[in-house]
Amino acid sequence: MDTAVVSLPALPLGPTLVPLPVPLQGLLSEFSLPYLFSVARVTLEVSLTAVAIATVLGVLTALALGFTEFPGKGVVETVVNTGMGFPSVVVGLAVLLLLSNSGPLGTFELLFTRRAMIVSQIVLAFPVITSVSLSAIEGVDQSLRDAAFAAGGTRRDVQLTVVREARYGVITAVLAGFGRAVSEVGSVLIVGGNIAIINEAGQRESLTRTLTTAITIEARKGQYETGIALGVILLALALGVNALGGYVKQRGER
Amino acid sequence: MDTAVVSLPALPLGPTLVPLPVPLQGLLSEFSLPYLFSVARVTLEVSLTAVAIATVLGVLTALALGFTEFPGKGVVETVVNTGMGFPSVVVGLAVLLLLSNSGPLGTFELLFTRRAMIVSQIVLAFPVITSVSLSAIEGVDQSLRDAAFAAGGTRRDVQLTVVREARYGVITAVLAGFGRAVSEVGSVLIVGGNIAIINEAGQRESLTRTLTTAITIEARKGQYETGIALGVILLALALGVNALGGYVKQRGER
Amino acid sequence: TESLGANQSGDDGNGDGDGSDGGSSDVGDGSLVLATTTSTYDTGLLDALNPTFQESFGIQVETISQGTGAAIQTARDGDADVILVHARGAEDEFISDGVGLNRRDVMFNDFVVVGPEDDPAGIDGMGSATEAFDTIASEQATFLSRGDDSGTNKKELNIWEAAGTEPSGSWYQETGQGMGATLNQANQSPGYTLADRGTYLSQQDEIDLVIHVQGPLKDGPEILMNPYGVIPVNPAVHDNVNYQAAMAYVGFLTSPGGQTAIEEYTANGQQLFFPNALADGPQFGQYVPQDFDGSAESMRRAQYRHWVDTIVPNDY
Amino acid sequence: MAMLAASDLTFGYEDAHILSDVTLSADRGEVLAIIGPSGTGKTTLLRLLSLFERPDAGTVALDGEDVWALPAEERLARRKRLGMVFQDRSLFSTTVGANAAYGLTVRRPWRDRMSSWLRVRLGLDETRLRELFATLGMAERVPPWLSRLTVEQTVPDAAREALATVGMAERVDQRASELSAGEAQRVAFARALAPDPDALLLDEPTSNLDPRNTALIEDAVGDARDRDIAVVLATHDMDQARRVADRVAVFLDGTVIEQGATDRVFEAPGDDRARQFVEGELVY
Amino acid sequence: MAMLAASDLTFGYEDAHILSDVTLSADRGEVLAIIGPSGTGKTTLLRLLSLFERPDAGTVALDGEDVWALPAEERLARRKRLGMVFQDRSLFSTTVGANAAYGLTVRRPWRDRMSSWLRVRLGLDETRLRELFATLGMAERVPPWLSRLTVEQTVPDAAREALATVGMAERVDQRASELSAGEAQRVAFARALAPDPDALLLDEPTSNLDPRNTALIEDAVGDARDRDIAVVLATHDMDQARRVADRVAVFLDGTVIEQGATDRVFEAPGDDRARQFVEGELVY
Ligand SMILES: Nc1ncnc2c1ncn2[C@@H]1O[C@H](COP(=O)(O)OP(=O)(O)OP(=O)(O)O)[C@@H](O)[C@H]1O
Ligand SMILES: Nc1ncnc2c1ncn2[C@@H]1O[C@H](COP(=O)(O)OP(=O)(O)OP(=O)(O)O)[C@@H](O)[C@H]1O
Ligand SMILES: [Mg+2]
Ligand SMILES: [Mg+2]
Repeated sequence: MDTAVVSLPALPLGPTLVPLPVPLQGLLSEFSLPYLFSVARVTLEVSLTAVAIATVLGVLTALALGFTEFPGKGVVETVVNTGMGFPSVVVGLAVLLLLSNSGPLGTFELLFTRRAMIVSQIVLAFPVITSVSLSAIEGVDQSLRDAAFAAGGTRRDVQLTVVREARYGVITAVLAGFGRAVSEVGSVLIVGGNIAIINEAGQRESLTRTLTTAITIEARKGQYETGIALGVILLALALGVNALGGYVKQRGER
Repeated sequence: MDTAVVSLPALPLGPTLVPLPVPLQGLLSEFSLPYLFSVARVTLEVSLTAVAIATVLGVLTALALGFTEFPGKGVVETVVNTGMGFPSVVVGLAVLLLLSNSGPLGTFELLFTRRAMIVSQIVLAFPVITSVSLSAIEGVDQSLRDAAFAAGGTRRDVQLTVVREARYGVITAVLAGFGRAVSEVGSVLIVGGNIAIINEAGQRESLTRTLTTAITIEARKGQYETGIALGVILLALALGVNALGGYVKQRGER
Repeated sequence: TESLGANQSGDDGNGDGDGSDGGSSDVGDGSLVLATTTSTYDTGLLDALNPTFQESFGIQVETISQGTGAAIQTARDGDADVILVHARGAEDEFISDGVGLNRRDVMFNDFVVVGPEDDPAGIDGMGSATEAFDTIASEQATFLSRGDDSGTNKKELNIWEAAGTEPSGSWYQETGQGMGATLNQANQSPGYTLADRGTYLSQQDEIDLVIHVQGPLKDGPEILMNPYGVIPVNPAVHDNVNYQAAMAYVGFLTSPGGQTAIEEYTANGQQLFFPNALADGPQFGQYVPQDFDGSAESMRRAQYRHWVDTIVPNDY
Repeated sequence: MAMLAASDLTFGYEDAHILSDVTLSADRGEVLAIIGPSGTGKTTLLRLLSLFERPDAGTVALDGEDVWALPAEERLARRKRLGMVFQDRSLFSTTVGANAAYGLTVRRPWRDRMSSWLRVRLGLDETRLRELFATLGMAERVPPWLSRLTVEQTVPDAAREALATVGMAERVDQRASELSAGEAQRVAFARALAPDPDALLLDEPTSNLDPRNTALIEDAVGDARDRDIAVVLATHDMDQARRVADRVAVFLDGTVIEQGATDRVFEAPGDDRARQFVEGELVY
Repeated sequence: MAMLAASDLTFGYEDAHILSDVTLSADRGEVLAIIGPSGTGKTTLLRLLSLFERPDAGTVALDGEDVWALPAEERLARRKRLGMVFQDRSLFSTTVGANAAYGLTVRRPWRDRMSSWLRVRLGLDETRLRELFATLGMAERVPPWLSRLTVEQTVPDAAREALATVGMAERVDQRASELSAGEAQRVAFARALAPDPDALLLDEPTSNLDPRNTALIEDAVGDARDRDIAVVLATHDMDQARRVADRVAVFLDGTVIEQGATDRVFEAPGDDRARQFVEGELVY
């Protein structure tokens, strides 16, 4: 009996399971709740806005591609697919060069603002939403398009109907785009600058800091557990958004 | 006439168009061709291997989900969709904690190797491939599943047929997963260590440096143009892979 | 009193002696994992040094450039064999925890306060860093802080503390990024920031920022000094580390050859780092805590006095 | 002048030539049956008549106007006067009611449709909104279009009537994917009938129906004719052609081999292959 | 003992009760026709007989064995002896030939299938591979299974024969999506016929066919009966039932209201509603 008691702490699972609460404690001591909220708010504001815009652009582009046949179509599709592999750092750099003071759009003073972050996330989410929507739209039976057309639908009606029929895939596309946007760090770091200020109340507050960029700081500091704890918060937010998507999907089934 | 000649250089396009060759020159002076090749090779080796494994796992998971109905299915789907928003830095940190010498799998000495990078990219690509494949698989008409079943197909035959019918979407899923893997930098930086060595021939050679991590070094140094030039190379590689995917897709149409 | 030395860490699992596990006995074998800060790597210094080391020892150096915090954490986890960093406080902790040993000074440079050329806060030429910071705060001129707990960030916070100011307001922005990125950001904003001279010099071409307050290298205040140290990981704590190779690397960096190479390394035509491993006089100690204050006495006496002060109980 | 007229139609897909020199027409209040063996081009002809495909040569005319010579919007306006039922029923994955209402919906102006969509989605109607405005203390600022909201129903009367014609009135709220083949076919028919088109193009509309339901559809076709609608009916059922058609066109290999009043074609076909076909002997 | 037998079958979907107490059977060499109005449950019954759905109550027996009491693999083995043709033709998006061969393919062992797939994809065959081995200087190390490679064809003979039966032999290489409705229906029939099943379940297999092609299918059904296959044929065509069925079961509202030899059911139905139905008068 004694041996059993002694051998328990030697379980290999022990050390991996125990540390979990510790980083969360560390997180709350280091990150005041208002600060954490401001970071989460910036994260959601930037990603949701970017995804909303990218969805409109992406679904329209997918419809345009899905409803026309032209010689170079395969090439265009390949280019859009390739866009899914756009490294976010490069997008960040390109947007930076555009928006920087010496760049063509420097006069708008957009660098290191949330708008700039939204722009670069649109660039990142757009190809994902377009590609995945397009594959969903192409998957809708021709006979259903014909039925919509035959019922007197205009081109727009037919497209609307096709999107309705492909809604499961289109929602997946939007969620994939959201995943791409909310999880990326390279471009928001570069064009947003990861700025937090100490506000008048002496509280730290995020200006352009998102959860992902906050995580990189922790990673730089070697505070791996805190980084992972922030990641868990990010995933919780993402879970919320996805649950909403799942709900829409399910309601759409009716 | 004179004024016309004078006004030409003032064209607003001038300054944006001219700088392009300069970074490429800089690139070739700083990056010897063998070094560039070794970086590209590591990039492709890691991402393609990760995507291949994630494809097998993802499509099998999608099939498992697409072919069963159970009470918590919606929840599982939401979790998988949320996985698309897994921040790569967090994946990197988690894999790091696992593979580190002081972690549970430390004895395998996998940290700062390409295998570790492959592991973390599998984690990143898997949810994307699963979600998008699943939506493609769910889009296949029930009547086609029935037809396969009626023709005497086993469960596996029916699944194979469904994947064949959903091939357009499944290939898009694989390409989206590849895009996610090849473009990410957070996790490969952390678990790969971004290592380049000087080999026997005195040449710099990548051990765990990918194009994206090489880009971050340039971005960090403020060498934006060089970074973008590397990004263009990455996109060229991605274009190649996507063109292959497009070709498979097209052949599959037959 | 604080306890000294590596032997205080109660690692009972490693009774079988240090560094003598089969694989690493031959220095010429395998590779060396060096975790370092971005400032040594991104300036190109290591690319200039390491090939010589590889040639003479046949050991491949695998360099991982991270933040100082992450570099030390990597070593703590036993994932690196040796570190080259600049954060004395964290280094001392690393050593007193028993994870690192045999620290050697390698080189130094200094920090500088940089800002836009038109100098909106009017700090140019100030001889005191604290005064400059004070002025920036009262003018509410944009200041970019690394905000990442790095050596530079810690130095900056020290200065604020010394200046008696607690910076707050939207002019004080934390970037949470590396030196290079922060410099770029300061350049774009535009704003002031504290930078290590090496990174600033290597990036001077890309940015329009100028030095407003010099560091001790150019008669600036001493508070802006920036020393680098190299520390191998204790093989008694992590028996997998390549201690032999790590020590060889320490030896290489602190040898006349290594020191000369550091001295001769330039970027944009300027020397970035000043070697300080070799002293003109005899140098007996290898590790001196940063709060050691014995510059006026002979090294051996000073060290002895320090030991007496810190080890022998007051009521002895 | 014929409501629907094809003259010298020629059409083919990339690598397959399907129709050659087809000339036929259907007038208002007339049922034209198209008969012919499987794969001969009946469906293709109906697709051309309902403006899905542009003929390679020849014209499709509605009320004497060559439709493909018209600008696109004009053509769309003409197309809205046609109703088509496909051989593969193709219902949308929504309710039976929404399917039947589809043709009516797409004929309404966008503003209407959106307001109605919102109303249904958000559960808003005039009473509710008036209450809302009142609660906000803005009772007198209710916009004038609000009164139009209540006029609408989720499934308009015309759609319900069309469903009743085919015996599916009770099923408005069922999901279309749950229907049996024959039920789906009847809903598809109702969908085409609901907007009260000027011409009905029916592609084997009773292929999955038992005699009694077939009779329902045939009666509806008769009613349509009586309402002065032009009907083109592709069918493989000779008896059906005899029962409902005023005129018959016999197709073979993508061309009309015999055309005329129903009795004449069945009793005294001029073409020998046409005779063989209607007598069920034709071997091909 | 009957090849296919249902006894006291009861079945419903979540919110809809469809079948109640259905008892019927089809013997080898016998054609059983199922007739009844649209939506009465004919397709549902066939789905139960071909083991798509598990009955809520009652049994489905093949050769006297209650299939749902068997372990899953056994059931699979039994299922491979059935052939089914759906009302909605559902061809796979590949060639006509591959569609017709599908049932044969899935009945082959995996190793065979993969080697054949590889052979077709890579254009490999025995000769080519032997040459390859020879070039590599390993002529004597050719694996024994290589000789099996050439035995196979992209479309096996049985599939070609089945296609020929329905007059589609010439179309093996056409894409299935390009077929007309009737052509697709015939290919679906060929797909079920090709593996030479012990029982054929046909759900209105001639609904889109003209008289001549209908005759082709009916002949094939007759041939199947002569080869001792049990045939269950759901049809809405009374004449077809009279022509091909040995016995007839009349369905109404999910239950059998009349069952017996064809002549008896049509000439002297015992049930009044059955009489009304076969005479086309039934109003529901
Ligand atoms: N998944 C389902 N959920 C609910 N009801 C269903 C479902 N599938 C079919 N039904 C209903 O079951 C009834 C019987 O359908 P079934 O397809 O068996 O009819 P059928 O006799 O084959 O008709 P038809 O001659 O039109 O093909 C129909 O009323 C149909 O609406
Ligand atoms: N997209 C296409 N490409 C090539 N050939 C096609 C295409 N669509 C149809 N066809 C061919 O055109 C011919 C005519 O088809 P259609 O559907 O008009 O026949 P149908 O008379 O309606 O036959 P059924 O009575 O079987 O419905 C068929 O042989 C078919 O294979
Ligand atoms: Mg047809
Ligand atoms: Mg049916």
